[in-house]
Amino acid sequence: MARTHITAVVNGDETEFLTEDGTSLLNALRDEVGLTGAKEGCGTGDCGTCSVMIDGKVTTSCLVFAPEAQGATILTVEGLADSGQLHPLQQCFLEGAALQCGICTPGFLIAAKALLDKNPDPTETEIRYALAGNLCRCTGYDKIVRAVQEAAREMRGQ
Amino acid sequence: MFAGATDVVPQLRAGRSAPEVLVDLKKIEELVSIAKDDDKWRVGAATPTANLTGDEAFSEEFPGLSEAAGLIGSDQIQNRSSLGGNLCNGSPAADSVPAMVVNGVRAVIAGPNGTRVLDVAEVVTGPGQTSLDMDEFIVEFEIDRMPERSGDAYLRMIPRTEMDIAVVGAGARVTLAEDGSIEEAIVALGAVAPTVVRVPQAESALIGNTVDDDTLSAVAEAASGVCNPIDDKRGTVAYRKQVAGVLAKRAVLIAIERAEQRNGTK
Amino acid sequence: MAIIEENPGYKWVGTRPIRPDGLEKVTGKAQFGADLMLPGMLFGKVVRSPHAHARIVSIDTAAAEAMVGVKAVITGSDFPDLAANGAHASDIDVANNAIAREKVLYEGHVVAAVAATTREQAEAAAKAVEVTYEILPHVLTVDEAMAEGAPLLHEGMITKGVDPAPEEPSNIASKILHERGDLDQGFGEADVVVEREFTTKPVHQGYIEPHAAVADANTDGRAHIWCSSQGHFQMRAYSATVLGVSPGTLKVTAAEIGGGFGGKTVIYLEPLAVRLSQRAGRPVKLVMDRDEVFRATGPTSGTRIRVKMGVSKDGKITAAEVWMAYEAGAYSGSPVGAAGMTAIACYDIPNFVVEGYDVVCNKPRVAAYRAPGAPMAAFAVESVLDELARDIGMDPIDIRLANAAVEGTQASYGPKFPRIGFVETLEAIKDHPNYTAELGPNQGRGVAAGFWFNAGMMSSATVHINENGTATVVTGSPDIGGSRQSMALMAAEELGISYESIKAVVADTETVGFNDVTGGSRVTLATGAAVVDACRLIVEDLRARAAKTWDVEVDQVEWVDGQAQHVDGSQPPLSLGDLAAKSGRTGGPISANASLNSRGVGAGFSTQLCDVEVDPETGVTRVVRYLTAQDAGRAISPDYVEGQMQGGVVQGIGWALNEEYIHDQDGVMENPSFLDYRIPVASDLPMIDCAIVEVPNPAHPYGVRGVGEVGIVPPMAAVGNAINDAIDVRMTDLPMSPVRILEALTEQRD
Amino acid sequence: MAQVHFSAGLRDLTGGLAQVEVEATTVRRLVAALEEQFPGIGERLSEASSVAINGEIFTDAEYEPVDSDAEVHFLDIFQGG
Repeated sequence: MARTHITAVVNGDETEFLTEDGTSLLNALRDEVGLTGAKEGCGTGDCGTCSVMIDGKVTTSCLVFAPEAQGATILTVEGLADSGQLHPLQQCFLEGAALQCGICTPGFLIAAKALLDKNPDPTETEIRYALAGNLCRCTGYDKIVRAVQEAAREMRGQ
Repeated sequence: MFAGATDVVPQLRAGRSAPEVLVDLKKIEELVSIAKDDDKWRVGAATPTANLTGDEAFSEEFPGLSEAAGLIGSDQIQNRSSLGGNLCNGSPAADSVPAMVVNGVRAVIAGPNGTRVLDVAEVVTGPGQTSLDMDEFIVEFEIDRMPERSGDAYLRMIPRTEMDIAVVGAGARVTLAEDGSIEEAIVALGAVAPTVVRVPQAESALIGNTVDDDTLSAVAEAASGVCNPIDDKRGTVAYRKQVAGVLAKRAVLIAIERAEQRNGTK
Repeated sequence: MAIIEENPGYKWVGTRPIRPDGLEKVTGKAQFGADLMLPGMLFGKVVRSPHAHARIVSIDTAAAEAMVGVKAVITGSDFPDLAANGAHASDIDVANNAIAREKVLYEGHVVAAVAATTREQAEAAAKAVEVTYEILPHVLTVDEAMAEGAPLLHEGMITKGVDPAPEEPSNIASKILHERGDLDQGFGEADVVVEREFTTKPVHQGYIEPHAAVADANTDGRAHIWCSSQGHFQMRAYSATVLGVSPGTLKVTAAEIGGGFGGKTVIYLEPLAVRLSQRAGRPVKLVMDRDEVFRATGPTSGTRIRVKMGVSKDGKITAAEVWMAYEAGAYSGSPVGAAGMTAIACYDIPNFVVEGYDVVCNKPRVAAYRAPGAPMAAFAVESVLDELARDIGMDPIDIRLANAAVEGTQASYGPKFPRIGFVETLEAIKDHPNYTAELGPNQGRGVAAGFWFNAGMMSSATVHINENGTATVVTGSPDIGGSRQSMALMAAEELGISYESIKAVVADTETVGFNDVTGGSRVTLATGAAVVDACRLIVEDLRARAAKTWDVEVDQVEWVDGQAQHVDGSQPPLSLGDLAAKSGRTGGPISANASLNSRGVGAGFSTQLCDVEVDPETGVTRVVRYLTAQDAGRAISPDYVEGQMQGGVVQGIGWALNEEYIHDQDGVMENPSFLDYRIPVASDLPMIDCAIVEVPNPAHPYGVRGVGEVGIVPPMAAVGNAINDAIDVRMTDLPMSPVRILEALTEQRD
Repeated sequence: MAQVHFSAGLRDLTGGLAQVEVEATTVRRLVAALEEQFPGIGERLSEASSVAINGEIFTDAEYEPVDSDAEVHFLDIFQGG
């Protein structure tokens, strides 16, 4: 089967790849582009481990067909740090021990960024609901929620 | 045909469907839009539900429908899921459908012979089944502007706080008369029958009355009575019947409160 | 934090620095099981049984083999027949669980596997493998499996532990029994006796990373496996057994592991990947889908448990009788043994009988899950104890204090307890503000306690001093929750250098000595002890080198704060960097190995306090406040001790409220997805308050006990007791779902 | 003499005895002595995963020393997660 040629801006770089039409964006990013930060935890949009931002909106890349990425701007966890400078969320996750095994961390970071982009001062409840699409089985979420609170404070300059 | 594909992809993976061609509707501008005029709102069928819940004017006017749309999955899903997809997937448990039904929402359907308009309540005919022909799709939804002294509400029961399919869903909309009694009422339930069901006896129990324990009991009883649910992994017949009454009652109360607020009485 | 013995001036132990592997994990660089790509790599796909119990009549692979891109198709006949070779029964079970031979014993049981150039081709080929089954009647629960005339999974299974041995085979693999004193006398002395029967459903470990393995086989019989597991030495051993090769021919590299909780101590994909790679002559990657994870891996046992306990008016437990049956899944080996030993281990009870049965049924073979076996038994025992306390009007902490095991108590499972910290965890709860926080309408509060042994087992560590005086700490224990940090902290303390100058890594099976699995809460204890031993060898070596440099006797040299000092100060100190830079002159590179079979395992206790709010009209329960107190012995890495405590609690809350395996009449799992197998999401929970209790384990250099498991033992009873407090309904069946709670409330009203 | 305790599940092999005294200096010798007294018990004890000597649990105790007044328990198989 002829494969489709896709051009997209991935983590700031113009990126081209070939894909089967039925392939998920997640698998295209992992297998074709070589970005394995986003993981497949379920393949059905229930765990959030594959979260990426497409044109500024967070979504589960396992539910996106790769050809939909044509012309899109995509951010994965690999693009979160700016020229080697960690994003405040990354720094706060590290300092707050907000990860144990770390498999869910890329998805949480992206989802948390999406939250703080639109709501710089979320309540604990807002954080918990905004991250409800991201499953973590290790931490019980406590330290993740605290890390997001801390990053929000820092990003607000407090 | 898909918009957000949030239901399509899991179905493909599970081997429940194997289409030869998939058509992405999101690139059609008209399908991804929210607009209003003096008479009605028009919401493109493929509009991400996040756009709808993020539209302050819409959410203020139709808080129940906005909240229902906002219950479809996580924030990640919200950026993909749409009213059109939620409806056409044909799930009896679709959260936005009871809320659309109580608000009298109409679907504008395009096909080879032009467009036709159908009440949302007429679109789904059974689990996974719609009255649309193979070559038709929904372009947009028409929602008449919310009258004065009116309010809507939608509640669902799920075991967790998020990420679940509704075990029971209940939508309500009421319009109050100037004296505060209930002039119009619509109650609809999800996940308790093959399709969303209206609860006419609850509606007639409310209309012409003010809300009190007796009318609420009548609403609950009527709601439990119209249920025709199944026992499945998500809930039992008895549970769904009982909770349908509870949620119908609570949804009516919220809708009345909202109607009163829009009336300026509270 | 309740510190029982003050920290004796540690500089690094007990601090909260950034974990060594953190940066890779927040930037997406960390390589997990499914992340590896090799040149020419093929994608594999496993073919699984759709039936719960069936005889395999035939497998036709011809159509699959003929498909485009397909490079290899394997079935059970591609592996040695261990039964015919007279192998140990447990090895035969491991092999038959990895790939079925004559019979499939559960839905999801592997019957074949394929490898092809693309994912899509592999999936299509897997569908094209034609398996003919003769469907057999199945049994899904202990009740069905133990029933008279039940269909048998294993025709030769004779119950062990019964005297005289039964003549007829059954689905009961073994019986366990513990008893002490005189039960009749004990119940005779009781003022109140409560008897209840409980059931629990199988629940899955629910790690977010599906199983994954990549194998690259050479033509000479050697193979390299990369996999996500809790023990790559264990995966090597199991793979060698299933493949019928020497362990030395296999090299296993531990990928980063995305959660395990016991479920990644067993083998699924690795030998299949090796055989496919051998047949295809190319590297092969096998990754499970989520539904395969649910259908064919884990879970832990469903159970039926009866508990009868009596207390005197002053709260003393006079007698306990516990009967339990645990599902093993398809092959024997449920954790009923541990259940029997832990069920009443928190308490000093003079008269008891604990009887348990290991029962096979047509579900996936159970795998270890965090304190395997203990949580279900604790749910039953701690619920009954709560009811007894209510009946005699006693505070739930006080009744536990009145019976608590302490140092010297003869544990219910045999030996006397050494120094333990159970009482301290009870007191930590009682002293916490949560214990007296005001409750709102429809809210209730529950207490429960739990015990777990923790484990020791075998570990190896190597410590290298680099030429600038930094150090590399190498172990073979996969890091599942921050253990590289605790290794580095202990090494920093021993060597007297900064945490930041130490790199802790997990090496492959050819680079470091043998390590048992990361399980049993053992790594900080046992692998940590190996690291400490290796560091102490290094320090001895460094003192000798300093003595050589100064031309003095070694006893004139002390190692203080990362430098050699002469006892009388007559020499300028030599730092580790100084000694490392000149190591060539003093004997060559500085490096040490230590290997041990750990001693001095320290028992773990946890007491927890849960507040819930129940909606009496819908049966929905929300946890509104939660406190866990756990004896860590010593918290080397408090951040990750809290993480283990919080994680264990939340898994327990999921088990309590929503998680369960649901099977249809045909034995097919109905909810193999995170949509319908409902693990807790962030919005379901409050913050989980932690009280780390430190009653140091006298047998460990830093007092470590192990913290990974015991936290999941109390939550189900804590939640159940809180629900009872809120709505006066005693829930005896897990999960305590809205449907069940509303049913119970309706029954209560009628 | 070491005090050796048997869980109820092992007592079918000891004629119902819950406790015996054995003279031995290591666990291996202790098991050998028990096998002489209770034929068949050695195999069952070797299936037990661990042994507690004076309250300390060992996973592979075969060569562990046993004091003259030690308290020894053979424990059922259990596995950590």
